[in-house]
Amino acid sequence: MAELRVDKLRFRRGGFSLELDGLRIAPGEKVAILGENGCGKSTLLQLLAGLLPPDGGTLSYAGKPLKKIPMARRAQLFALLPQFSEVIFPFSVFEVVLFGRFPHRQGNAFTAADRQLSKEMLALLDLSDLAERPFSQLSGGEKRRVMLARVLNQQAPLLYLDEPNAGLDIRHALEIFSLLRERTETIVAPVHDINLAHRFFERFLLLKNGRLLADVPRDELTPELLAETYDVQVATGTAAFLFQH
Amino acid sequence: MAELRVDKLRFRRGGFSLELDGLRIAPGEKVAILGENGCGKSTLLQLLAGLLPPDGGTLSYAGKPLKKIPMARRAQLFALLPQFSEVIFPFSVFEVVLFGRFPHRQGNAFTAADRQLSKEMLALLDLSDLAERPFSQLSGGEKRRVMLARVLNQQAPLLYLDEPNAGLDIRHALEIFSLLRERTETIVAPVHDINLAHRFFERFLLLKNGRLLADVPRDELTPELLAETYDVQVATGTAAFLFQH
Amino acid sequence: AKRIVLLAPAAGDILLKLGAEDQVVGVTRSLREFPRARRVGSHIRPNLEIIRSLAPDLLIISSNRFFSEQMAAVVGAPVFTYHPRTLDEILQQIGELAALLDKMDAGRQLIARQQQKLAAIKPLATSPKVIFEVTAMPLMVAGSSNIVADIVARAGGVLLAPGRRKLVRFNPESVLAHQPDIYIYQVGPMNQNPIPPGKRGPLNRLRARFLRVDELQFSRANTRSFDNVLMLNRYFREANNG
Amino acid sequence: MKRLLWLIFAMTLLGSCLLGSTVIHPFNLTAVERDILFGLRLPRVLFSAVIGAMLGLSGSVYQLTLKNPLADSFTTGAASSAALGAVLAIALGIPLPLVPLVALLTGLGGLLLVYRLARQEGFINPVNMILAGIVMNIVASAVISFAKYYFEDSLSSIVFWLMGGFFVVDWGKLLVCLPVFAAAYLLFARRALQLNLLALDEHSAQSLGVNVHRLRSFAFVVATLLVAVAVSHTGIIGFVGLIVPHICRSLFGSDMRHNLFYSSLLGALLLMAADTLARTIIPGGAELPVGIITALLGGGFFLYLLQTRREGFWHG
Amino acid sequence: MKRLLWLIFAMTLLGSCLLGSTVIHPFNLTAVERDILFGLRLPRVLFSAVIGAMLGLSGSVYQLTLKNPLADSFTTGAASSAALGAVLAIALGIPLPLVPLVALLTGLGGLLLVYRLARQEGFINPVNMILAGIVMNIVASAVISFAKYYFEDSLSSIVFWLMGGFFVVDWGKLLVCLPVFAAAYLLFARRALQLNLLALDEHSAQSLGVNVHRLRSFAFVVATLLVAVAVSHTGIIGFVGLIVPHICRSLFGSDMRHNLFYSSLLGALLLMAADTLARTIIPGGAELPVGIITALLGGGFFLYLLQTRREGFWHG
Ligand SMILES: Nc1ncnc2c1ncn2[C@@H]1O[C@H](COP(=O)(O)OP(=O)(O)OP(=O)(O)O)[C@@H](O)[C@H]1O
Ligand SMILES: Nc1ncnc2c1ncn2[C@@H]1O[C@H](COP(=O)(O)OP(=O)(O)OP(=O)(O)O)[C@@H](O)[C@H]1O
Ligand SMILES: [Mg+2]
Ligand SMILES: [Mg+2]
Repeated sequence: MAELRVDKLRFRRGGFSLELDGLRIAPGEKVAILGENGCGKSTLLQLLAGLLPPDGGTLSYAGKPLKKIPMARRAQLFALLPQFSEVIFPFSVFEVVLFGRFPHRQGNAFTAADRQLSKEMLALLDLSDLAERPFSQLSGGEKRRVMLARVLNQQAPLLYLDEPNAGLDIRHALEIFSLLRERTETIVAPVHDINLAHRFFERFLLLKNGRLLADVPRDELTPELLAETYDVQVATGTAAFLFQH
Repeated sequence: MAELRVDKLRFRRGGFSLELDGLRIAPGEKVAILGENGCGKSTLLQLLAGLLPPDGGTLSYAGKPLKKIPMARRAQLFALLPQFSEVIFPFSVFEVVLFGRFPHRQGNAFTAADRQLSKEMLALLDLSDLAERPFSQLSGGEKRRVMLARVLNQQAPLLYLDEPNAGLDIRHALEIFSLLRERTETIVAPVHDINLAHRFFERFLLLKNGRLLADVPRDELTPELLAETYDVQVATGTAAFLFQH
Repeated sequence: AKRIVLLAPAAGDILLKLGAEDQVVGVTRSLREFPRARRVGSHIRPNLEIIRSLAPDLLIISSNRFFSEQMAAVVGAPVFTYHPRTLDEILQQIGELAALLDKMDAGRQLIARQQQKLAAIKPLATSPKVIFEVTAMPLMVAGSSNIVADIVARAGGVLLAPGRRKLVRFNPESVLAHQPDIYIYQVGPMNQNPIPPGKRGPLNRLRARFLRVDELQFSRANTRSFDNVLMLNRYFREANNG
Repeated sequence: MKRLLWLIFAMTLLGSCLLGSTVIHPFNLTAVERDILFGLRLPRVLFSAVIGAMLGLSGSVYQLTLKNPLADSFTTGAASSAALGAVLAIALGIPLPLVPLVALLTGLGGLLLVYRLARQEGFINPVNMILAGIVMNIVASAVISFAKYYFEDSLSSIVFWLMGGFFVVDWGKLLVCLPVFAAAYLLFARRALQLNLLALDEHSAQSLGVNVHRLRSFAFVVATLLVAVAVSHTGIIGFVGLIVPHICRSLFGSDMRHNLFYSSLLGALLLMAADTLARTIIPGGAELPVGIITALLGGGFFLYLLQTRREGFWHG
Repeated sequence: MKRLLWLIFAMTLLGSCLLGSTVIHPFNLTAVERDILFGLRLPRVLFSAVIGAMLGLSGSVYQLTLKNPLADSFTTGAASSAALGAVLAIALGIPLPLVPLVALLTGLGGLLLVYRLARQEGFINPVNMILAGIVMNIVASAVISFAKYYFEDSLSSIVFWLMGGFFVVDWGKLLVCLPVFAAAYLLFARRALQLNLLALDEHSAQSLGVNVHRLRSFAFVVATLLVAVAVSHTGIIGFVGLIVPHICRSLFGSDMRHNLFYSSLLGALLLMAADTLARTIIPGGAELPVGIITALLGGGFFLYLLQTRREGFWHG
């Protein structure tokens, strides 16, 4: 079973330390990571994706230690949307999205199928009009969507999305979240918009100062827990706009 | 009166064009700009701040055309938080925040008062612990808060904040928004979190494809308007978490 | 040898004097004394294709050893290196060249004429200390392996040569400290329009005689070197007499 | 476009073979002419093309792996460390055929040093590569200066060797360089897709299955090898590796699959044409150092592109 | 720290004055010794310090305005265009005292050209500056190569001049360079706070009241002037402008108020010490080219820092 297991994970950098004693994420689960700035969400994601070497503990996917999975294989298992990304050459939007097909390349060129998939992915993320535009000439949210398209194009069963709705307008955020909810992939995503996360995710990891405060399903995400995580007062049921895709 | 006036503003870049026939923003107003990705929010902000030269129309502040205000003076009138910022040298957090005092420098050094103010600003934005950390070693939200501290440190009466809550956790977003609401500065800020904007801003510019769709006070921000702006369905009054500072 | 390609400009004078003008089929661009020979580029960067099309049976090269050997290997002709460091070596190489060119008689006569010139040298009462400036900026002076060192020595002087090199980058303050009696400076392509040293800031404190010579006469080691010995000898004597 | 370029390439090749200080009648070869054509000119023309391709290819890879538009074989210290060996070999009078070998050895030594300096806790990142390259370049250049100074008898040999050029070429050298280029080209071309991903930030690239550190090290080592081989045979021919990749990026897009190919082809074309001009432009058989023509041709074209289509060069 | 550095500086200055090919007895000066000390040695020592300061200062400014750790007077084409004039002047036999003037003129010409190329719709951005600098550097270097080739009789003068050094120094030259440096230093120091802001993205800097384009142009022009003046008097002394600012950033932080000061001071210290070594290391009055010592001293220290405190160098 393609389960993600974390045991006694330890990591420190400067004055920050992250400890995670045990975590299992089953295939298809939609897990949001909640926690304040600097609590270690991005760091955890990088550790899970094998981009940072942990100082201790083990990570395994489908029973296999992460260390033993070669990098090329990992890209077929996990995809990562980093919090910040950059592209130094003037690549076009289509080229960037096509990069997502890299783990599935046959030989040294992308196939017509890859191109077709990329086009579909562009359409899915409402980017078809921008396909030929240089990546550097996009608005912030557009760039972000291009990167999301690249990540989804990777067709990995496990997606690490670092703040997938950052910089997205509400329509695109909703579209993408409902899209994600309906897909079979496992999703692990730090999210700052708690109401949105609450609607679309089913399990919540609450992180504070590098420690796991709680690991709860949707109906146990109580105002008290949130209050403790963020040190704010939380109430429910108050009037607000509700956006529907 | 330190009013911001925009008349017949025209700007085009590539296939995108922005037109704004008339806009007045009175001192102390808190204006949120809503609109989907790529509708021109950041572009408008850069035009208002005098960072992009418009192709037509006039901008004036306190009756004076923007073009006639020298750049050094502008910095005392407007401050801008760009959507993305970078720092190439390994400056410390404190140094970056201190940069905000630049428009008010006396001679060629920051005064003790500047340092004192910067320290207070760090405290205000919950950054005191990070003061000596190199800027490059912060988390995404921490970086953003540092940049906000720099902007507030500028003590300009008119603040252009491009997505001020981007990447911030809910506590810091609330803290900062209530802080902003209580201050006397005029604020013009593109925001993607509509509920948050609705709570803290009093006037809304709805932008679509580079055109002003509507310019409404808080109580006229109807679900219909939002639906038109974002092409989504909007309802009100549904249960959600409400966070209180 | 009947078809010579001459890449060592200094040897041109000797070939002319040996009467071998017609045997020279290729010369570098800086040699104007062989109007009938083909130009084969510069002596540091000769043109291989032309040299090969001339089908030479002898290459005369200077000290630019690296490329010359490589070239000889491609052209397939024997190589003679003309690179004398003293007057004796000049005479010796004249003899060798004469043998190669089958001009033994002319060679012997040429050598004898040079030795005659040396016989005219008159001894000096005291040996003047001499500095020989090659270029003014940067200041470089002749070192002890320069042909100038032997010329000065034969003329009765002592070359203040700070190193066993041909050219030495030298320190103006060391010139002052060495207190030379005679300061020779050459003028020519390497040292164009130098300010006369007597008028230069750092050297105007020097109590020396300044002699200006022509670079083309001095820098090439050939029969002219012997004339230079005589000329310097005369000059040293005048200097000694006040 | 590609076909047009190949056509231009073939025509330049033909022209280069027929033009020169001695006239060649292609349909009526004398023995000497045949000798010159096949013994001297053809290998030289081909050699200049191969070296040009090597320099263009290495530059293309350097700019990508160092993520810096100023990166080339100089800034990485590769050229200077290879040149160092050649200079010392010339100065010490080591037999000719061994000079490229010595150059290759010091080039590899320099490579090792830069590589060790650039690694930090097992990782290799662009800024560290740049800083390490600066160190290598400084040290090697200092020693070269010293050699120029100390071995004054060899000064003109050294200076002219450093100026670079195709002086004496035989089929043997070609037989060394062509396979090296071909191997490197194939190695890169097979990884062209991965190389593209180095233009992304490190995390994105890595999560796409590229072992960024290994690929960067690999690309760096192979590019440096290319430069070491090229420099060891021809001296320092500057700017080809710097401008050709920029020109190609501007004309044919950023995709490394194209950039690798066009950088090689344009590098070959540029150097071949420049060398032909260098040996024919002055009547009387004198040769200009090829670097001068390269700089004028390449620099001029670069200038033209900079005036007309600035956007395609580099993101920023 | 600052006081310690000044102390070291003063001691180096003193040592440099007393050391040399002739011994000087400070308390018992003979006429010749006084002559040497005040007429030759003191101006030379001070001159080397001023030139070092100029190079360090210009490098510090270039790295900031071009936002590139590889930026220095070479990559901006400033050094080569100034050297070009000097080389031509030497080759054509223009009287020596006029050489710096010609060099300054071509330096300014190069500056103008780069500046025009780098401007795009009235704006000047780092990538364009880099690309324009590359063009200038290529063209100037090509012409220098041509001069080396064409005026082969002047080759050794040209090569040795290019190698750099303090050839003939008198108080007059010092009187030219010192004010130029002082003026540039003051101009930069007065703008140090603004310069810091160039490390931010353009919009942030601009909204803080810095006219980014004007400041960048200004910094670029003044730094290039500094280089042109320095190169025109001393030839090309490489790497000082490249490594000194990195070393200072690593030791004293990124703040340009400190970086400007320490880059000048350390540049002066490095070049003064290097020149003293260059003229004393070989007994008998012969001199080593100063660039060799500079590279070894500076490169060694840079290497050491790179091994021990890598973080402070550059963000990334
Ligand atoms: N450098 C550029 N060149 C050409 N077009 C650009 C450039 N930058 C942005 N655009 C285009 O201008 C339009 C407006 O961009 P802008 O950044 O103002 O959008 P925005 O409303 O801020 O979007 P977001 O919510 O994504 O930040 C978009 O269509 C974008 O693609
Ligand atoms: N390169 C670095 N060196 C040292 N410390 C770092 C570095 N990057 C991040 N940190 C610290 O590690 C901690 C965790 O950072 P991380 O980026 O994981 O936070 P996060 O939960 O993703 O925050 P955010 O919501 O702001 O994105 C923070 O305290 C941060 O300051
Ligand atoms: Mg994060
Ligand atoms: Mg925006």
